[in-house]
Amino acid sequence: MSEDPRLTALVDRAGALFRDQALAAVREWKARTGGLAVGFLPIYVPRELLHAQGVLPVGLMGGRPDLEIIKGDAYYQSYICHLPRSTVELGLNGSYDALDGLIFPAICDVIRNLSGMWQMLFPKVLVHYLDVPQNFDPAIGGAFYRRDLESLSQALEARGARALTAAALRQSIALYNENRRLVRELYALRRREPWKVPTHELYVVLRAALLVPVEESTTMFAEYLALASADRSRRPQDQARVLVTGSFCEQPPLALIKTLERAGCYIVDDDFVQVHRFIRSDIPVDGDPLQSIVDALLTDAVASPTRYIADEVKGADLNQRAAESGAEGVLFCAASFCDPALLDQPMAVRAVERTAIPWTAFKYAENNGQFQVIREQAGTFADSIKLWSGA
Amino acid sequence: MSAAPIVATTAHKDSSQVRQKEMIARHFDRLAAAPDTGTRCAYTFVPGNLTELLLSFDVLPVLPEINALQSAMRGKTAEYIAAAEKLGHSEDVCTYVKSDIGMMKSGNIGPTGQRLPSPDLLLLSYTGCFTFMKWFELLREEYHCPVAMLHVPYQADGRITDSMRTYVVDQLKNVVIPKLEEVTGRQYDEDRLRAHLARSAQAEDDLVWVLQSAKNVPSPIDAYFGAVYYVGPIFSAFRGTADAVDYYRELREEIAGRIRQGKGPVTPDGEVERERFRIVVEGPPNWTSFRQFWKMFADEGAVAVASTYSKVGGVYDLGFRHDPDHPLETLAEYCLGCYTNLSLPTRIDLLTRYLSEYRADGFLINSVKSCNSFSAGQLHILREVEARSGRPGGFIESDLVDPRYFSAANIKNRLESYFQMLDQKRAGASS
Amino acid sequence: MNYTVGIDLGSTTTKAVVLGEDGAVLGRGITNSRSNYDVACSVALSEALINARFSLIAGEFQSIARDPAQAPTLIGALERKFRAEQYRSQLRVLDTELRRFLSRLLTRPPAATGIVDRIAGRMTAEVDALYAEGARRKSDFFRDLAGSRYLALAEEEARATGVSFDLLAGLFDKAILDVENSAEAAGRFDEHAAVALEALPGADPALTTAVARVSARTLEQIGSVGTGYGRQRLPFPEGRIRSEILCHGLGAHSMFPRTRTVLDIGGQDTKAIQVDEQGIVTSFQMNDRCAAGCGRYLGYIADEMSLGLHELGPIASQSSAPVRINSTCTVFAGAELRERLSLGERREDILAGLHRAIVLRAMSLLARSGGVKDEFTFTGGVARNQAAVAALRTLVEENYGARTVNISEDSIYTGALGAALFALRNAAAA
Amino acid sequence: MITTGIDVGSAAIKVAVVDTGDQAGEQFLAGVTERVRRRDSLAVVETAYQAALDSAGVTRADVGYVATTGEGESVPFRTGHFYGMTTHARGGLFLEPAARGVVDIGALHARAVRMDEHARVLGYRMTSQCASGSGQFLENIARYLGVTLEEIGRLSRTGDAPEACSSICAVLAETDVINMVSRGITIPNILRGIHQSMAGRYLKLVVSAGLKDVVLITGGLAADEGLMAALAEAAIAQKSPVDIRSHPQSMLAGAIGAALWGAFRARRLAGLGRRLPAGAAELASS
Ligand SMILES: Nc1ncnc2c1ncn2[C@@H]1O[C@H](COP(=O)(O)OP(=O)(O)O)[C@@H](O)[C@H]1O
Ligand SMILES: Nc1ncnc2c1ncn2[C@@H]1O[C@H](COP(=O)(O)OP(=O)(O)O)[C@@H](O)[C@H]1O
Ligand code: SF4
Ligand code: SF4
Ligand code: SF4
Repeated sequence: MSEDPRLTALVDRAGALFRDQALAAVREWKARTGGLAVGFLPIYVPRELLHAQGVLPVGLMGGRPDLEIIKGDAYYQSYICHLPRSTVELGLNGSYDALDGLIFPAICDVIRNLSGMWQMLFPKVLVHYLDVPQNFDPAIGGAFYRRDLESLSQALEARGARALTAAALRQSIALYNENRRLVRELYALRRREPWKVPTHELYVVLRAALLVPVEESTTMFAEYLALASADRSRRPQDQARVLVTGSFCEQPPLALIKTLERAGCYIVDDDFVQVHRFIRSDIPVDGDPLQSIVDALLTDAVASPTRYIADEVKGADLNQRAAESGAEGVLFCAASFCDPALLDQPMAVRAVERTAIPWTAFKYAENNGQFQVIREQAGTFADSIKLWSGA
Repeated sequence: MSAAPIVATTAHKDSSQVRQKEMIARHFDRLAAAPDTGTRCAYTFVPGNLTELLLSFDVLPVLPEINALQSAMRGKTAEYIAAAEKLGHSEDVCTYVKSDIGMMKSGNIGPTGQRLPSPDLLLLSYTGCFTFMKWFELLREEYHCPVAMLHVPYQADGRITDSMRTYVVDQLKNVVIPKLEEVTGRQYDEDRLRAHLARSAQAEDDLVWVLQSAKNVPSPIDAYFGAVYYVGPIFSAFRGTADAVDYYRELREEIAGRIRQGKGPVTPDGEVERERFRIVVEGPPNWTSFRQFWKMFADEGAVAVASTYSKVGGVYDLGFRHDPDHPLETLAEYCLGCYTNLSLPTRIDLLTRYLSEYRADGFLINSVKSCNSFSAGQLHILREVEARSGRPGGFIESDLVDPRYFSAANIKNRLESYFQMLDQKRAGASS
Repeated sequence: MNYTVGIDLGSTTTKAVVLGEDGAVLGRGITNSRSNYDVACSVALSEALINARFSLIAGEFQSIARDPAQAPTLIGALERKFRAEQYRSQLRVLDTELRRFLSRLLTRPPAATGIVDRIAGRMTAEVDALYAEGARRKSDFFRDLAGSRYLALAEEEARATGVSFDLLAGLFDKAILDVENSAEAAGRFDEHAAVALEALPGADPALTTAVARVSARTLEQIGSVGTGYGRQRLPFPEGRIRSEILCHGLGAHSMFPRTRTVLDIGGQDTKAIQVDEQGIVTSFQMNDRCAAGCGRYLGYIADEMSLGLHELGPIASQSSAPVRINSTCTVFAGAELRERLSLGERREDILAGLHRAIVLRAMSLLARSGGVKDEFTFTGGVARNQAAVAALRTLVEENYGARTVNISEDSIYTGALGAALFALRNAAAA
Repeated sequence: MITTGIDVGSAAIKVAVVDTGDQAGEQFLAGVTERVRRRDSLAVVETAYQAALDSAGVTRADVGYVATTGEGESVPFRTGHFYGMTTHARGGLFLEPAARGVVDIGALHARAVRMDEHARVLGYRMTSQCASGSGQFLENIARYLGVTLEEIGRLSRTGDAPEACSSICAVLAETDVINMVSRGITIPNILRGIHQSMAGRYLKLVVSAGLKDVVLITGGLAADEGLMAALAEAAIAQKSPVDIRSHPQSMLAGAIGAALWGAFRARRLAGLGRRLPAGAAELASS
């Protein structure tokens, strides 16, 4: 039985968006609507706020293996992760010309410093460092974050965006709630029937969604969900179920994801393109909507490595995700030189070791093209799960 | 070319140096005795340290960064780092963290050979670097002790806003002070805090005078290698103490004496007799080969006249002083103002300013693999400062405490080429 | 006559440039670097002096030749005969060394002696063809030329006799070291020149006169400066050692006075240098110690493909669709290359991809050092490689706009030239 | 059942023939190692395979399963493919039944594998994508020093003042070696220094993969007694609880392991009533 042509077409369309490093879709949207487009770096920004002011939030995720880095390397030493250099390269080669601004969420020192570099390299665009609080008391960290969001909102308005109104923000929250709900459903479907939602496909869809308005991406998710779950041409194979963690910022190359799948793994949970799942449940639409956004970050955000969370919450969280997804193994898969991911890893490993789940770890860079070692490693991992599971 | 010897071979120790050594030894004695005396200890970091506040609660600070660099100078870090990597820590991450974890796993023996007390509190004031946060997450798993988290926002736009100040003060009031009260069982005593802050400001005045003495030609101090010793007390456990006030007073007098005699800086291998190059340095030093590294400069007659590393514990030369009249606000201001919390454009301004104010021939960046906070963006700094100052920049790479990343031959080659370039430029300009 | 010399002791090759007192280049010499630095320097110097003498001979002969129009051809022939003789003399030493090591083997296959005899015999017999007019040689160095022939012949012999190829290859690896590290192996100028003349019976007798006159001249060294990777260990006093960066800057400036940016891709490092209008270095960047991105990368790949360095560029230039090489590491790239070849990918496309990879790394360094300004000079061994040059030109144009790109035939000597100029300044100042 | 394993490496092709008949248990019949030396590896596979069959006295028709490992996916006549660590574990256990860990040190990679008494892989660590300190690196240096592979170990053991040699590029190593030679350091001391630094690196893998007790070194470098000695010394110096061993057939471990897994798989598929090779091909990674 062959695949539904509509599914193929949808995935192709998403693939085209994913490969669109020069943001043609964004240019096209701007030409059509005359609105502002503002990029943001991984891993989280409150897109609802931008949307409510008529701004298109554009998720920037670094480069891909086929991007030749010429100028970007002039800005970074070899021992710094790859994402900032491809970001600089894309900025300098004009790919981001359509963006009226960039938001740098507080992720790590590299992104933090990049915000200053951006100010110097592109003095005309809005550069906003979003200092996500590490104090989760609404009266302290919440108040600070709220002030920060207000200043962002004013800066957008100063550039010609609509003024922020509570009504518009409520509507945007509702749209993003629906969008996030569909992502949760896609993840749930993949957990249940991973052969129906191959990760290299889901990933591309999630990436494509970063470049289009939320209304469009919601439609895309819904269609994909319907088509993929209905497709009977996709049959289960004898693969090991694994959870992939650590890739929350710089993204692994698509070929790496494919390599893992080919080496015998079903990815049943991951932290790729984390912005879609950074807030875990619906944000209330009643009450003060800006406060709701603030509170969601304080109380409902994932236990990301970039946040200070006391007690072994992160480990417990990981183990719970592994249990819920029925993972038979955990793959720690982090970008080389990524301090937040790599410093978290020993703690996470210790947590996983308290369960019976086997794990393995490797590093990548977004521009890797060589997966021999990883294939060997993932292959052996899958082999041993398959050969010995239940034994 | 080498007509007169550049570095004289007699080494001597000034009395300030003796005093400093003695102060530090006393501090470690107190720490070693802490478990018996019942004194409380807090682990905390150099940038954004709240020493006065801790002292007002009679809490002794332990600074893991200082322990790591001291371990490196004593040649212990290779072993410590290996121990941490054995536990699954990546080769890629900050070696201060690994060295600290390795030290802890090897019995937590401090730089003086005495055992360090376990923390009663982890005071996580994470100024200027996200790694601090991870570091204490790791330590917390080991010690299971209370943590006080102080999130210090980043000066992304090159200034401190009211919102930031309020946020930090709110945290001091509602998180840090209550935690300290809980851990020590004492009440917050604002008058004591004020008294410490007043002493801080006094020492800070003298420190700034010392650092700015490098504006003299020849400079009486080395403001990078030498400054490491000068900033030691004020960046660590002594800010706000009478000891620090005395030390800086004495240091200032000594240096005033050197200026009167027209003397150059003291190095471990003797005095620099002939100042050939005046250099501004950006980035932390390498600790594993500290003396060798310094000698590479001194042998060429290269004197650091200003550095940014000597500002990681506070950029006092821009005017900031601890202010006893506004105790919490001043602490907030202090935390927000440390060098690594400055935006890249601000760092560039500062370097450019140093180049002209200190009449430097050029500047050098020592880029350390460990520290993204310092290093990410340094190549951009290099270019911008070159363009703005018109003076040549040099770039070398090493690491803080991982001896694997100090390649002496490579660094020497680059330094030599750099100094020859300055020389050639000078010859060209005068011909 | 008096001369100054600059010696660039590189990681792969050692270069010497000899200048007359007027600053004109008299001769250039190159040899592969080896463990004995003194020998490497003295061989490079003697090669430069041979080169100087040949240009002197050419000058002399031109004026006294029977048929001046034919003079350059005749000089060319003389030089080939000279080189052939030099090669023969090195082969003789190699042969002796092979035997010496053979006799030391604990378990010596009986057939081995015969094999070494046959290989040596065949190699000697091939010398004339190797240096025949128009013949193409894979390298300029005895190590490479003799090595590739020896290994090919040894493989034949191993197949035919069943003696282990590893044993034969091992013998060569040992013997060649001793050949290289004896300064005498290459012989003396006048002796080889005499033999070369004899090998040209019936040539214009004026040639003999010219050779005799030049041989009789004494060349007096009045100054020297060393540079290069191995400069710290050069047999030179400290004041006569200069950093490679400065030497490359000055050398490039002297060849192309309007140069503002210099890129040098040598055997094991790549340098991007900015110079001012006087040839003074204003900023520079060097790569980390990793062969990826330097000349040795190409050398390694050439070895992997059993090609000569000279052959890489021309093959790569035939490609129309360079492949993207995934491995950064040279050794892994070597493995990747073999894998791709066995999957049927075209050799020229793979090679073109490898050349592009190395040039891309250079582009990063250039960007770091401050970009590419006009005029741009490309030096170092890799500038001899046309595919690398072509890739560089394209990328420079794409990223910095139109730039005058200077490349000299003699670019590999840039560092040595700079050093020789420093030596001349020193001599003038003394 | 007679099965074969082909380990396609970047430096050498290894072929093993085993018999897993019920009477005598698992029996190793023959093994052949052929260095690739810049030849086309598939052609080398062909000759090595034939040589191995000849030496075992069997024909192609006798072989019940042809298992490849390493880079063997492109071998056209394979029945199935297994990943390298799976096969080295199995082969290692066969050669050294007491082993609970193997370290495969080949031309480009090294990998430390922790396993149980059934050769079940429990954990592993591999070296990165830099060939510094690899077999290839040692080979390049040896070549430059004019030392054959077989001599390396013996020479290294006579070194009395090893020259410390930090991580250096496998390709540029020769310049460092030139440098050392020019400083008058003897060949044994150079080699021993290199062995020590390699041993340090590998021991790190061993430790981080959690290996304990008996560890068998497999792969080509197991034949290097100098490295083996350095590993043992390093283990003692660092108080690592490992007993490092090698076996004369260590280089063949991957091939032997593949052949044994091949037999296991063939039986299982037969038990499932599936036919070869269609069923086994499913195991081959695509
Ligand atoms: N004729 C040639 N064709 C192509 N490449 C060459 C040629 N000659 C030398 N090279 C390249 O140049 C490199 C050596 O460059 P060189 O400038 O001599 O380096 P170094 O000074 O480090 O010894 C070699 O590794 C090789 O890649
Ligand atoms: N006797 C020996 N002494 C030292 N090293 C050896 C010896 N025999 C083989 N080797 C090394 O073993 C490596 C090949 O090992 P192998 O496990 O076959 O690697 P691969 O599987 O990658 O081809 C070669 O690089 C060589 O350096
Ligand atoms: S990949 Fe890691 S280190 Fe790099 S920017 Fe992202 S979080 Fe920071
Ligand atoms: S990354 Fe830098 S600032 Fe942060 S802990 Fe390490 S050395 Fe200190
Ligand atoms: S990556 Fe390869 S070329 Fe680079 S240093 Fe390592 S071994 Fe050498």
